[in-house]
Amino acid sequence: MSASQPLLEIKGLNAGYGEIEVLHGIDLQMFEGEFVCIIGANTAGKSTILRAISRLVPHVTGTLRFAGNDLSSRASHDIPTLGIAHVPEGRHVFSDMMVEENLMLGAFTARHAKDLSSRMEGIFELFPRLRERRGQLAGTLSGGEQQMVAVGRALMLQPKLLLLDEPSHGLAPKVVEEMHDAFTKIHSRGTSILLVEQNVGLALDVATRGYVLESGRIALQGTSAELNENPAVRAAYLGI
Amino acid sequence: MKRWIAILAVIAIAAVLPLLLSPTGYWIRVLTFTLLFAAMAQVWNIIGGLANQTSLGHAAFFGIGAYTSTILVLKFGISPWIGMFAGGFLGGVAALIIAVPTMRLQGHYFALATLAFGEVMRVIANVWTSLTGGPVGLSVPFVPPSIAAYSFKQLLPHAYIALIALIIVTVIFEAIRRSAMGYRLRAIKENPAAAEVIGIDTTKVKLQTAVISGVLMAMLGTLYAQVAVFFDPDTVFSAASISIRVALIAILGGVGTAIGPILGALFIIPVEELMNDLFSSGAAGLSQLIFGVILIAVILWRPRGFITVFDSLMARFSSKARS
Amino acid sequence: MGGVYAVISIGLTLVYGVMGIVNFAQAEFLMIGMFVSWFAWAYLGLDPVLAAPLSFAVAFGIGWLVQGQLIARVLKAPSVAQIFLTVGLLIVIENGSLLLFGSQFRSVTTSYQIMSLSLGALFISVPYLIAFGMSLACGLALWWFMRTSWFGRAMRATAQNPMAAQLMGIDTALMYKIAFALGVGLTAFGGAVILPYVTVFPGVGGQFVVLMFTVVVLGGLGSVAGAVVGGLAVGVIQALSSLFFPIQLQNLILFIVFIFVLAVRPQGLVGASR
Amino acid sequence: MSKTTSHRGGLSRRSLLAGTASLLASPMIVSSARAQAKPVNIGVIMPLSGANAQFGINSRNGIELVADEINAAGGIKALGGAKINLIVADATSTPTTAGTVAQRLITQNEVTAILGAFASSLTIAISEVTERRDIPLLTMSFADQITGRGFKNIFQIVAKASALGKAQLDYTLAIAQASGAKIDKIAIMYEDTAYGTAQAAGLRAAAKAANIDIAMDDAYPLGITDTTPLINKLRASGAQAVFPVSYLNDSLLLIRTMRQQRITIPAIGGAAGYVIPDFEKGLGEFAENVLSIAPANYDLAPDLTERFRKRFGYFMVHEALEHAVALDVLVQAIEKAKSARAEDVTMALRGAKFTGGWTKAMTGGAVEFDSTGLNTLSVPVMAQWRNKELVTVWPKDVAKGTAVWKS
Amino acid sequence: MTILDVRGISRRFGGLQALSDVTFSVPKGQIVGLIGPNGAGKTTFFSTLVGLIRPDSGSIQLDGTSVVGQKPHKVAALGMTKTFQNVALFAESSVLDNVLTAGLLRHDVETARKEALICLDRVGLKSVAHKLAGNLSFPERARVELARALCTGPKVLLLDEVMAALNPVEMQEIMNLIRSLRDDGITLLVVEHHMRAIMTICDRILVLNFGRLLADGTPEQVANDPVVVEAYLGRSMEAHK
Repeated sequence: MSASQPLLEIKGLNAGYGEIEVLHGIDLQMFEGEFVCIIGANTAGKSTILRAISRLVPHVTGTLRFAGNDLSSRASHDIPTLGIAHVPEGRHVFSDMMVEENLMLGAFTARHAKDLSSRMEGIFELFPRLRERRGQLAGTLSGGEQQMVAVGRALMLQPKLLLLDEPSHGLAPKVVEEMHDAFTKIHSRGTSILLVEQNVGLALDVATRGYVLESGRIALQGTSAELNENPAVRAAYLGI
Repeated sequence: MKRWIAILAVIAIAAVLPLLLSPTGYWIRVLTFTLLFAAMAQVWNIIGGLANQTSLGHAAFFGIGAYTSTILVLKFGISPWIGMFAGGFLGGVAALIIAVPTMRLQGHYFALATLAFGEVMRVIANVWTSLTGGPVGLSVPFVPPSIAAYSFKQLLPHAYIALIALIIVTVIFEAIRRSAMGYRLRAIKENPAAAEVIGIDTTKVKLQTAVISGVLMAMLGTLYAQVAVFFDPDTVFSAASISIRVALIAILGGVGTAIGPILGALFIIPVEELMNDLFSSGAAGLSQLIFGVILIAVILWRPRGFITVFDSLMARFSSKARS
Repeated sequence: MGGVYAVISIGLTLVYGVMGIVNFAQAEFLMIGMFVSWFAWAYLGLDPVLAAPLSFAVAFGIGWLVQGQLIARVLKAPSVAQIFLTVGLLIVIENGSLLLFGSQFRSVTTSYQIMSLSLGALFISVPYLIAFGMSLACGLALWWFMRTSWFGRAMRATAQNPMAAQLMGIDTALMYKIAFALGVGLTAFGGAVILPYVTVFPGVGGQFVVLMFTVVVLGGLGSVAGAVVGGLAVGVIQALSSLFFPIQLQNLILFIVFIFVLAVRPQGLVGASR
Repeated sequence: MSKTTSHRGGLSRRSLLAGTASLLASPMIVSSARAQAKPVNIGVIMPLSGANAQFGINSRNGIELVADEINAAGGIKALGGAKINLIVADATSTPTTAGTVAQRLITQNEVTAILGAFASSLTIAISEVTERRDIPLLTMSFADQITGRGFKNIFQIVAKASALGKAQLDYTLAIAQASGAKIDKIAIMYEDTAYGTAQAAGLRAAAKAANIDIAMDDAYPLGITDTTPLINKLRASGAQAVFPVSYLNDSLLLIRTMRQQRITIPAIGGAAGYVIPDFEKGLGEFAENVLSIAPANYDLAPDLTERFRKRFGYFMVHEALEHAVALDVLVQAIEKAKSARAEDVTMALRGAKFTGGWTKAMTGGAVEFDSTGLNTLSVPVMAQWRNKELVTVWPKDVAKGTAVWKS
Repeated sequence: MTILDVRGISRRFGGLQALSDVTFSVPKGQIVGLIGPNGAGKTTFFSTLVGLIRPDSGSIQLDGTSVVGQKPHKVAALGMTKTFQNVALFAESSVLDNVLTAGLLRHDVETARKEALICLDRVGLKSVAHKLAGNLSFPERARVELARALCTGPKVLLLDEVMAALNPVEMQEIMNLIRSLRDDGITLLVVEHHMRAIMTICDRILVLNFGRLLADGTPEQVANDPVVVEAYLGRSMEAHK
């Protein structure tokens, strides 16, 4: 793949549920190795972009391409085979299954790979707490640990692109920091990341570039530093 | 205004129809049972449609009604008209007894708990031989015909009584739907927590509906007993031919609407009869098989009931009218 | 009996657990399993218990088609539509088999039909014992499959969280097909192993349907472990009630316990997460 | 495929063939025209689906056999050779449906009489319709209520349930006595259906009259899957003979569980599940010597009942036999009345004694209805399984073999 | 005059201490903001106030009457109700019916209908009264939610993120509405993420973190409280300041 070709390319994306359209003409692209965030108020439609990529939204029009593949013709269970892993909002761990099983399921489409145990080992290095809890039912873990399971589960795929939806939601600040450190590490190992985050300060802190979504439209975009200095962003989302 | 004319027209047709049929014949019997089942489905609709609680145990109340009035006739010579209200009272009590433990159950759990309750009543009727005659069943005594004794030589009066019953329960259903209670029930159905927060006593409303539905169902049980003249525990407490069937009628027609159960009954009962007439002698099971296939086809075609056919026809009509 | 109740009910709970559909036609697959086994006995001379895998296979195939062609279409419909689709299926299967196989009661004669093991004053019926053993083996096999195989894991994942399962790359539609086919297959398997002591006829499902629901709901809808607990609980309740009450009342007592348990623990004895 | 000209809805291959045949035989039409009298419609309402379907179908087979024979022999002579046209309908398992079907047959098909409907509850429901419409109803259902309600249009071809229960006990005592055994303690177990409870009541009354101790008297729910508690109780009761009243599945279960527990006391079944071929098929050698009461048995008139076996491949079970007799009696009544009008037929049925034809297969050798409609000549028989056949062993005057009593 | 008095409210969910020893009181006619990071327990707290969640300990007095252990409908009748963050409308009913149903708490159907229209007019949704609630946009739905709560005739109204996803103009309208409700004598507790909005309209702000009341004061006091800034805005905000 040439460097000029974006890894993910979204053009004129409209998406919604039933009669309600949530996204109106979204254009977004990101290149391999980027760490991009989407910020904006609650219900602005941030999650819907990720869900549209994963083909979880019923009504979608517009272009959705990933590494040269047209995503709109794919079934949602095909998406991981392309190398996209999605950590959904609210974690959605398999609560009646052990941590280990949760992680294994992340590699479901790569189940014939020989290196599953070393992949898991890598995740335990990233989140040592999961190693201690490997035999525990995921539903009995704390929120932060569940988030680790959700992220670890996605990493088992060794994805090219990692979609993170509100990973700091409902977590203690300390855990959020740990989490964001982990994201930085994951990014530094070469995984591209698209992060949706309501906590604007944190998002701009870890990502290199960002989009601001307002009522289903891209209102602003730029590098994290630019956005951080933008008075409108500061006023609207940082309360300053 | 137009609506009222349409409704009156339908009632007028329904009122004349029995006169066109032979008063002792077969079709009037089919008509009577169709009307009766429409009324039963309408009563089910109060709890199943308005409160969204899929009861599969309505046979319990139905059977209580049938047994109460018949036992009162047999043992004390009390007119079924009075027995009907006694049955209604007991039906309401039974509804209360089952509603208290099952009220907080949701969906499938509620359905299965009520199903079990119907079975409990069946077993009790089967075992309590001294009162119910046990598995042998009860025959309504053949007394000289009179309105007071609720006894007629022909089926025609029964058809009218069933029609009146259907009109009454439909009016009750519609009155509840439009009343404060109807609004409350819809709120509970769609979001029980929000309903509580805006001041609806969900427990009380659910209990009220359960009791109303139980009372009316038991009263219809008396009507049924008077038409069928003979019944046993397996008939009136039947899960398949009462509980599930009335729910099916309402659902196939369009649950939660006043005409749904009527459409459903007008479809199911005659179709069952027709299938039995056409195919039952040919090969055992064929008529039921075809009935089952039709049922599946209808559900796949219209998972939300026949009423949606009307709705979409109306929509097409009005859009054409506009353009 | 509890063990056998468990196996015929596990299928039902599996279907509910994975898809959230209460399959009223489940007991009809018990009947199908019994018929397959009976034909295998009558025409191939196979012992009904050995024919159980065949019963499983036939029901699995039918279940696959039923799920793919019918039930998949109502997965998003209101739950009442789902219930009544399976009611329609019940009517079709029961009467279809009446047409195909006739109405006779059929039973098999096995060499062990009157054998029993005696433990002092207690006699343990060999056919029951075999049925129990087979049920146990089948239950363990299912447990092993669900625990260790990729498909088993994927199916559990689908049951717990279909959206997340899709994100893992699991084809949930396929999982639904497998789950339904497996569920009815297991019930058919249970049908085959009870054939040595239960006669088969097209309406035999009706004798079991309420019992199956009692087992499953008592244990907790959707929980496989719950079905086992529920099955054993029903067996125990029946046995105990026959000690203290007339045998005639055993179902009455069972249903009253059932309603009571639901009132106290709506999620069943082994509370499933759903 | 049956040869009856029964109503099957639509144009059948048979009627096409018949049409073709009549074209080919056109020269004969004139001469046979007089013989083609209006057929007599007779309603047959049976449970053809549901739990009792097998018995309904057996019954239909018996009726069709007789109808075909009569039609082949020239139909109803008093009506100019009118053919019998059977209108068969499914009562399902619901009394109300049975009643509706009866109404349909009466108004739509103008039937002369109705035969049916095996299960007592169905028969009672039908009788409520036939009584109001004055249509004769002939039945082999044996609930006491059938002729106990003072109905004028009902005819019960066999002895009542209470009589059957009484005979079940009395015959057993007699058989035991004949082989030198004495019984003073018995056990009764029965399914809690109309049939089971009625017959158990008869047994109970007979035991009381004979001063026999009932050590166990238990009803159980229909469709029981584990009879171990019952058999445990039986063992504890110390009974010398057991009287189970049940359909096939429970019959097999009970006998098997008894054998598993090495209980060898004689079991004397209460008809239903004990007198059908499947009982022997299910138990094999363990069916041998099991006794059962029956309202009638095929070995009393083998010349007639063998025709059934030849056509349908199994021995003529009692419900088929009794329904065959019912149709024969009905046709005799029509011959006697020289009319197919329901009232005339009812008149002819009441009070007269019918002999010959299939009636000789009944214990009385004839059929005679009293004012309530009960056939007073019929007494039950005791049959015993011998080498895959049911042999009548009691009462002595009709017995075809000697009872084997082992305890 | 104190209208709402909360003392020592605590609630545990399994291993999580969702609320611990929350104590404060509100005089009649105040607009009180409730802020805190995601998962701080704001929604749980509102649910506890209206009786959807029963606290493990503590007391809640509404206008002098204890409401702890009362069912939500009872609390609503006593005059306190809330809106739902995730918009819990009766989606298959019309907008009018949604609001009307709430009016039934104190009126018959006809009066409730009139009341409902008044409430809808106040939130500016009279024009969509006959649309199905499920067919509205998210911002509109939040306003229906507000109108519905209003129609119960509350003394104390708890608003859970009614301004989410609104544009600045809409937000201004809601802020005006909240002020006018206060002028009508209704006491309001407002959970909101939008800092500017909350700082503008609130008389007083409570900060909740890990179920614990972290601060209680005027907007200025809270904004300048270093503990609040650390907890709520996080380390990174510090860095950017």
